[in-house]
Amino acid sequence: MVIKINGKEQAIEEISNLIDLVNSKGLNPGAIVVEHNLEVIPKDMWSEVSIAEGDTIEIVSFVGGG
Amino acid sequence: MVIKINGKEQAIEEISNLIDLVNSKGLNPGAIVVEHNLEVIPKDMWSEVSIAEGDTIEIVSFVGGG
Amino acid sequence: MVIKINGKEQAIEEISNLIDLVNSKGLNPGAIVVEHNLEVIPKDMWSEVSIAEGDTIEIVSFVGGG
Amino acid sequence: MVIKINGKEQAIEEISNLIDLVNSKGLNPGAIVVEHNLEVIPKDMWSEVSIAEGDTIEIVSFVGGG
Amino acid sequence: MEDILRIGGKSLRSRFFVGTGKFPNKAIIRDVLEASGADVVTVALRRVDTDSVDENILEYIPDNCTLMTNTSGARNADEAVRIARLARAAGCGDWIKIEVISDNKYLLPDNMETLKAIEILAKEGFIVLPYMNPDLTMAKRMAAAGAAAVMPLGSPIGTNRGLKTEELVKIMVEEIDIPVIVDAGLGRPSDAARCMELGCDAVLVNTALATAKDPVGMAKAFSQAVEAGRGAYLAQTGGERECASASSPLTGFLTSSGE
Amino acid sequence: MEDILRIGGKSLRSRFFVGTGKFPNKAIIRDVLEASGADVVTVALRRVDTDSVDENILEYIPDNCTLMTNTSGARNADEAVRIARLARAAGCGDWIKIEVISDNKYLLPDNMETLKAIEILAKEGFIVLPYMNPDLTMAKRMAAAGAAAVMPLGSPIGTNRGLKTEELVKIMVEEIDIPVIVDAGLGRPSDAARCMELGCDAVLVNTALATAKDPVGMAKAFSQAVEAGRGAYLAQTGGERECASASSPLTGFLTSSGE
Amino acid sequence: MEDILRIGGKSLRSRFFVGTGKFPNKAIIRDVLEASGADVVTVALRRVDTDSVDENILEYIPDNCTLMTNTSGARNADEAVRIARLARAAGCGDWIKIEVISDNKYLLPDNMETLKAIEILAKEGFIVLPYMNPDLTMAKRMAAAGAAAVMPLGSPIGTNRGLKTEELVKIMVEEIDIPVIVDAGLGRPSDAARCMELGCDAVLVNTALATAKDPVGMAKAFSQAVEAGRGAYLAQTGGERECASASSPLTGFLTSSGE
Amino acid sequence: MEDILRIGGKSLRSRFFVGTGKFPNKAIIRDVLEASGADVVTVALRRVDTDSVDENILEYIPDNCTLMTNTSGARNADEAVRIARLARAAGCGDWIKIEVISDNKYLLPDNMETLKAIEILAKEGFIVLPYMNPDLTMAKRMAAAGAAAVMPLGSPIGTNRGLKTEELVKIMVEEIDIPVIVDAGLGRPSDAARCMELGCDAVLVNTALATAKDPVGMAKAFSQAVEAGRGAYLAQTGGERECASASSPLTGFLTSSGE
Repeated sequence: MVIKINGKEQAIEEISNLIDLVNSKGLNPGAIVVEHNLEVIPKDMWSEVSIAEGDTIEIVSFVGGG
Repeated sequence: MVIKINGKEQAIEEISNLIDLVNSKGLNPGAIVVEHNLEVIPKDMWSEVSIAEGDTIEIVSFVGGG
Repeated sequence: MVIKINGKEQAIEEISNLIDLVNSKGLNPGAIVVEHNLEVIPKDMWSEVSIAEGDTIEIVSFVGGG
Repeated sequence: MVIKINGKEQAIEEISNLIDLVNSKGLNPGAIVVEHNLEVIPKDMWSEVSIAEGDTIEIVSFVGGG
Repeated sequence: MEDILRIGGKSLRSRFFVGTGKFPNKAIIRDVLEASGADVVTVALRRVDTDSVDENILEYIPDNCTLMTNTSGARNADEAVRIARLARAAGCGDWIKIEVISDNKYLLPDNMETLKAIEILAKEGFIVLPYMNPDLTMAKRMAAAGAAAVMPLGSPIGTNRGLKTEELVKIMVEEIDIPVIVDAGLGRPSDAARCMELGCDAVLVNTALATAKDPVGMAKAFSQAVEAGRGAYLAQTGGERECASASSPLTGFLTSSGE
Repeated sequence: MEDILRIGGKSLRSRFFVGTGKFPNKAIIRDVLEASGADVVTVALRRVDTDSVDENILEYIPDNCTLMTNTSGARNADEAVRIARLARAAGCGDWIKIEVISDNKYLLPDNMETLKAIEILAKEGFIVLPYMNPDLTMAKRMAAAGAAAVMPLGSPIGTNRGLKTEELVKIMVEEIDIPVIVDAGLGRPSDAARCMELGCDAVLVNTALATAKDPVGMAKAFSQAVEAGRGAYLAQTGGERECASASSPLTGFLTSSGE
Repeated sequence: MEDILRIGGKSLRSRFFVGTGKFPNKAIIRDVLEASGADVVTVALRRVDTDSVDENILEYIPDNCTLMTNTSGARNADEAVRIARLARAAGCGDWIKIEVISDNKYLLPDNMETLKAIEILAKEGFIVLPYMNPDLTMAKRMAAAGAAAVMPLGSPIGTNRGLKTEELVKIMVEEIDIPVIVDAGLGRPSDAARCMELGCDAVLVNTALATAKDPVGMAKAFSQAVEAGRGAYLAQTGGERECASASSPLTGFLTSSGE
Repeated sequence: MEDILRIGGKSLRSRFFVGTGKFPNKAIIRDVLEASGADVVTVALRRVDTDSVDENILEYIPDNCTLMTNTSGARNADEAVRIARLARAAGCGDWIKIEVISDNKYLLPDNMETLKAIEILAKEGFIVLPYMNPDLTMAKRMAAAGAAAVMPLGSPIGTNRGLKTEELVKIMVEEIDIPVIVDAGLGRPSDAARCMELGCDAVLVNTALATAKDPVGMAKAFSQAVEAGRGAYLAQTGGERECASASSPLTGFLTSSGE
């Protein structure tokens, strides 16, 4: 299955929802925000949002800024 | 006949068109611009624009400005 | 006896030395400095400096200044 | 004969006065000023000022300056 | 070879634009304009007082000047547009200084309403020069909307305080393709020269002339300063230094000769 | 009627004094001086290099200019006096710019040694114009000692940083009876104009011309700026305001007409 | 009695807002924030690099600070809105610094797109603080659209050039009802003090701290300067004078006593 | 580790010197001094009015402060020396601020007479701090003559106009080995902070406190500003830039994600 993560197309496997994706990437859930097809998904909903072919996902985190 | 000239209501008589109005006020046609019911009227059309009860007329001229 | 105090001539009587003068004026010894004929006189010498006709005495004190 | 010209010692020969010196150096008399033993010498006196062993001579000219 | 400013199809020799308001009397305006050498002269429109006869300001403006009517009094784009149309109908050309102001204390311009007026008037063929709050992004929009130049303020109208907005104007000069003309607040010829040195294309001055003790002398002074500043811009300065640099040769002279 | 600056018995039409150091080549100096319109031109003295033939700077200076030799290189009053005497002996007149400097980094003048040199040279009949650190009390002493003018610095020599000493120079202009001429540091025509607007009697510029890409164009620009600033001083500005003041009549127009 | 700044329902004791970008390392941010005493701290959002593990900036920000996420990277209102929503979803509160920039050289803000973003976000309950080009009329519109404060720039982001927009900011302080916070360009504590003396309600500083040799020391210095400026604003200065006014009594002392 | 200013054998923690003239009442001086944290406090001497009893200013000055008597009223070196001796005889220590003034309008100091007074008083063991016109060469002479510090003016006494002599003071800070203390004219805490950022060792303020609506609040504000400026000097600023430099990471975020 190919999806677009942060602007780059990636082939992923054995991942059915957002929580799987976050875990597979080794990301700290407390430090990131996830947008699924332009919609921000609250953390407690990650397990309920399925990922399908062609989805666009943004994963962002806080960094230093002025 | 009552018309509004430069925001003030005035009763005028024996005036049928703009050229009459300008002349009656002693204004220098070369120095003024006339707006009749929100439409600017070129000088050569003044004699053809009739004035009717309730008309709104603006007569403006150039002054010093920065 | 006439002496000059702070630029003004004054007639004084029954005053033989600086300590008499300071006391007669009701001045606070701790707050003033006395110059006798252009020489600054330390406080503990006031009683030993006699005043004579025509002497010039400056009595100054501290005030606010920048 | 050794003299000091503009701070440097130089051996000169067959030169008896300032006009000889100026000519020998190929200098334009109209563009220079000559000081002989700390005394400024007017141009018309150059032929009358003899040069002796050990004299100090400054030859200066105008340059651009602000 | 010649240094010409092109705006709205005209070739302007003078980069000094002059306003005609607030002079002690109208007669002096002719002399001021002559002394200024201005090619572009601003005027305003006002309701005629039908009870008194006012002199016609236009009689005091030389024929070879380009008239630019401002929209003073306009508080939004619609009013500005209406004034512009009245001005053009008067047969005095199509140069318009857009001036939309809602702030009565500092007379600061309204960039958004000004932009709207530009969009409308440029399409109608006006040569539009907006008086504006210095702002790079808005200036780019104004240029895109068809403004013939942008005219950021140096300081509030009539204050004679000079170019207090240099930081923002300098960036506009660098980044904007249409002419940048500083309008409002310039109080002294040195202010005008400074604007031109920065690369501004022209300046517009009124109050500094009208409030001078000798308006004609002041007009000439500003005119010279504008040329001076422009000349310096073209001649390119050598840059600043922190430490001193001798302008006379210091090496050696008398230094080692005293011994 | 005419605005003439009188110094040392001469009547100067131009208030722009020009220095001749640091130009890329000597030939350009003639054009620079012509473009500047300067009446007073500074030169320096230096030991002749007897091994090479140098061009004579004086050939490039128009005959009608007043030469003013500076004492650059002098580190105390005695050296300055000695240079002055050498200069006069050269037959180029008796105008001397006293420049006594012991600080090699910022080339700031030594007011006390300068004062001593003035005392000596004025008695010998020189027309003495001291380059000085701006200082009212010292300027008064210099005037009393016979200086023909005082020449405070705007910023360090050769820095092009402008009139950074305005606060002190302004007071000197107000309180000193002899001419005040800003010398050193002026980098742009607007700097020169500003000096003149404050009431300075003249300015002396060198580095800003010599380091410009086009020295002739810059000389003309400064010349215009000096005239502009002087003109503004004579025409008298109307003063600054905090709040805006409309230059167009705002009352009534279209304001009540929208009903 | 206490001097509290109220924004978005919060009572802020510190008027010094601090940005967290560009520090040499993240660990220093905690010390900087502590030294600054800041109540409001800005952060940015960025795409995670899924190939490396980055430290979480939030760990370095004390819990009692109010986080304000900026919308850096947004080039229009829509992008700004999208970033704001992402930020809120992260559970870090609803304070947003709107930053919409299309100019990559000077990073000057886009007031019109910023206004649009304010309109949308304020309705969604965000506490919106727009970074803006100083402009009175636009600031009034932003206030009307629900901005919690306006944040005009002092000079371009990251330049350390100081408050170059004083003329325009001063007017905003006088005429705007919501807090005015100078954001961007302040380079030295004296700049921050000057803003506060003018009556600004707070300042936001980042680059001046991050680029200092000792960021922690600089943070403390700015913090003191902000308090100093605020204190001076409250204590009210006595105004400037043209001429001198003795601070010591001069009358008579020794003057007539030398005879 | 601690940042101590050493003058005349004393170690001063505070770099804020305070003058005591012109306050609305004497009682407030105690609170002002406490709020200021000043270690060095100036006073003046004046002839006693033998017909009235004046309060003693010294009662309002905390014991731990170092008194520094100024020589205000002195018009030459002799008078300054005489006042200094009177002051020392009063038993209040040997710190003297030399102030020799002949200009009654701008109260500008007389550097030459001041130098003479330094020469005499330093030999007599006084700790001499001269109020001076900023002048590098004279400052070097004053240092050589035994001055413990030099105190150039920022602008004329009592004007609150700020540091108008920055160009000259900055050079003094760089080139002079003894402490440089800006005295006179500082009107706002930001002025004081600016002096300290430049590397000045201390500032002396009086009028700005005495003429503030709340002198105690203003004293505290100045005190914080002096610390802020000193802190920034020690922390070293990162320098100015012409163009902007993002403080948030701009790369990539959302930029390519809109497709």
